[in-house]
Amino acid sequence: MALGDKSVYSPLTTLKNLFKRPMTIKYPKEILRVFPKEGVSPNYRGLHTNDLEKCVGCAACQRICPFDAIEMKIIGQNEQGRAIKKPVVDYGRCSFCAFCVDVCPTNSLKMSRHYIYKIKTVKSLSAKDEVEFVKDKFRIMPDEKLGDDIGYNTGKAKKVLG
Amino acid sequence: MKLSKEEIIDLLKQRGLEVNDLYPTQISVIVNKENLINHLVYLKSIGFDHLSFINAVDFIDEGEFELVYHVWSYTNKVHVLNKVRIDRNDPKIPTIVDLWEQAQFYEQEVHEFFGIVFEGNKDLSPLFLENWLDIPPLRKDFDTREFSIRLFDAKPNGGDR
Amino acid sequence: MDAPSYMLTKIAEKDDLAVYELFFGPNHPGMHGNFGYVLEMIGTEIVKVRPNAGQLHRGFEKLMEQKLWVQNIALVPRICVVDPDPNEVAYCTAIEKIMGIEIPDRAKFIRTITLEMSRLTSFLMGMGALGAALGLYTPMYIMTADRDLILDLFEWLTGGRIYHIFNIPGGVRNDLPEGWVDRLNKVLDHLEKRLIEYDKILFENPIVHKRLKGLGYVSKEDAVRFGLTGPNLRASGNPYDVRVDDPYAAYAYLDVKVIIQEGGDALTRAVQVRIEFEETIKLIRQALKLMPEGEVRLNLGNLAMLKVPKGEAYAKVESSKGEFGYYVVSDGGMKPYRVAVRGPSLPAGLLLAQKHLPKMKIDDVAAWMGSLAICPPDIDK
Amino acid sequence: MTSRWDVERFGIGPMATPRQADVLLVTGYVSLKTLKRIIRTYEQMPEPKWVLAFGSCTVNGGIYWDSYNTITNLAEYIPVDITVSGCMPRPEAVMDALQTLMKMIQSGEAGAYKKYKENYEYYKANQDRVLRKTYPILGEKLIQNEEAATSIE
Repeated sequence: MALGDKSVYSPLTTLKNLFKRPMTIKYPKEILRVFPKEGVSPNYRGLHTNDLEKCVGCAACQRICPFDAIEMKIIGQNEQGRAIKKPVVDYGRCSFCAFCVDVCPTNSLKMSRHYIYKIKTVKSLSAKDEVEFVKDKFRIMPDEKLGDDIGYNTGKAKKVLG
Repeated sequence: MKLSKEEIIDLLKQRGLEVNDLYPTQISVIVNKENLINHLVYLKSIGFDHLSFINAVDFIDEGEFELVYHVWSYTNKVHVLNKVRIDRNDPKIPTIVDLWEQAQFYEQEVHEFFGIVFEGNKDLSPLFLENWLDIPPLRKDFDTREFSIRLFDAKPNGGDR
Repeated sequence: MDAPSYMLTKIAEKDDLAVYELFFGPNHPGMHGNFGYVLEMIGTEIVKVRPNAGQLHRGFEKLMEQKLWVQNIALVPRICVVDPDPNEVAYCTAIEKIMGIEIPDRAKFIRTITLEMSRLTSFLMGMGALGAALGLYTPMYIMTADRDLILDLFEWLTGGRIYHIFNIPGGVRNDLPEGWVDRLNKVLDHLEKRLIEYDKILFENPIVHKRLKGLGYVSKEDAVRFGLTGPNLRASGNPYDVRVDDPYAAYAYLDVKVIIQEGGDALTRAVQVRIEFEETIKLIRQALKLMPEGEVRLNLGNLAMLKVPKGEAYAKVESSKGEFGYYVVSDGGMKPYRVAVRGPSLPAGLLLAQKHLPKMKIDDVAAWMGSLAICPPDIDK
Repeated sequence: MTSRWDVERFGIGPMATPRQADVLLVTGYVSLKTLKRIIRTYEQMPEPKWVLAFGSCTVNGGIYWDSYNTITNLAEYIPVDITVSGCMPRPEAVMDALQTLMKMIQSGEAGAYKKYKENYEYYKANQDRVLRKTYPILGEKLIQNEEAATSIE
């Protein structure tokens, strides 16, 4: 078809397209509406959540993490005087591969469907402090805060690792 | 003329080479350094026209580098791994740029990452790294984690690897 | 060689004309990704070319040596961003070859479908980029929008939009979710309808024909001699395809049609991608029809403790850009001894550039790169 | 930016040269060769200018933290205004960050480019340390190896 060679039905095509849903999603007014649930897919690998009650601090997630993103932080002592450890995720390393979720023996570590996490740099900090500030802000101890919208969660039967 | 894998193995064995049958479409051949060019010319003459790539493996415990020339034949549908062992302290091997032109870049790459010298290759200038002063990085005695910790101030999080 | 400055440097004079050195990339708007050529020019004509690779070198092959077998799966898809699945499949296939295991049939088909979907996304990106290189932005906008539909499916299946981390040694991570196949069929229908539109805006466009005809001609013999693979090889009249010649995943069960074209110039290569795009859609439908029920993963025990027996294997996968190869050596331990990666773009991006670009006008470099589908990250690794 | 999310709705578009740009987006890992170009690009941009760092790799090295050719923290080399996590971040996350940056510019919160002048020695020292190496980093090791090599001969 040469350029400018238009069909007589061209005006109809325009009309048809007028009532079609546009491809563009007007974020932030509207969010992606393509899955059964609104937003990203039901099993999206987003930021971690951790049920601190269930978590036994076994460090399996730390061992499997391919990129050394998980650190076991001591948060107290139990009756026998043993240290209680919980994982801290460093989002400066995390690649959202969900191996830690797969390997968790108590199923306490999960991934939510939330993914927005950003840090504004503080203007008044000096250059060197700023580096440490951002690094520190990217290390989070996940808890149930994001728990209302849990996404990636391999059940016991579906586990790939561990 | 299409040769089957068994025929190729026979042909190579007749030439006095050690051949291993690996997988349905893959065989490996152990060649020595002096015989390499002859061997590859022969392979090319029986239809092995595609040089997939060249890579090296550092066998530090044995004090040797192993160069692997991956050759594929579009007519015979067989992949041959031509393996050459060279001394780690005097890593020199003749170039094959005259046989396959793209070998130029694979040789440059191997030279950069392993320090292997391809005799006869006119241009072994660095392709990927700038201002590199340490041991060639893919050698086994180069510790990339230590390097990163010293130069970029990277801090391990305490994983046990 | 010191750092290139983003200025014209007069380096010599030839027949009373000044020879200038120009840095085409990495931040040239016509460059595909973070890559560069140092061009020596007289006026707008290129005299000599020196590729400036390495801006994306991350030392993959070294990093893989110090991670567990399964941990590397999170690393490999990063080698080629637009077409990540061939990396995972090639790496897993190499491991399975060394271990001498056969994965379940359903897993093979799921792998095939994801590979072909990955091809579609990559083709859409490639065709769009080719349009943009010629100054036609509409194809790029339409095609990236369509690509998003496939990425949605990937997200639903694997949980990741770009990096899927879906294939593991012994199969795939999870089965297809309920309703996924219907969605895929809908998207494929949509893409087939769109093809007519693509033809109108890109492949039948006189501008595209005028600009690409005769650009960067590769003869049938040269394509083999220089080590070109994939659509570039087939556009020069060589009927070779890894999926047919050395089948992996479920390609042995499928009827893969190898498309060849005589011609070997940029226009032929562009049309080749267009025809293969259509063929890929048909192949996915074929795979969906033949897909058996059953397990999607072999039980290999705890994958974190996976030990691969001593041995070596080369596994290759036909990606949208050509042969992706992984050479894996194991010493019987918990970690790979050596993983070497063959990226498909190296012969085109480095060798052909030196053959083709001289005597070309600078305006054509971006179009030439687009037609060869050069993906810088897999050159650099 | 894909057409589905269409950032041009907010008046954001790509620029051909750094001299026309206001915001520099660093999308992920930065290898040494690229760092040199990023610094040059940053210095070419006219003030006011802002930097948006994408993905885990720009904060603490990301998945390439132990690689020999990628830097671990972008903020050591050029000042960063806003950092987004994710590997890769979703388009929504990026758009969210861009909108936050616009708000920050409105309120005068974003002004990291002033730091570049104030702390120029710090940035310059870091840049020089990684880019102008004059001796090997794993120096002692290399010398030991050379000795070992000569002793074998």
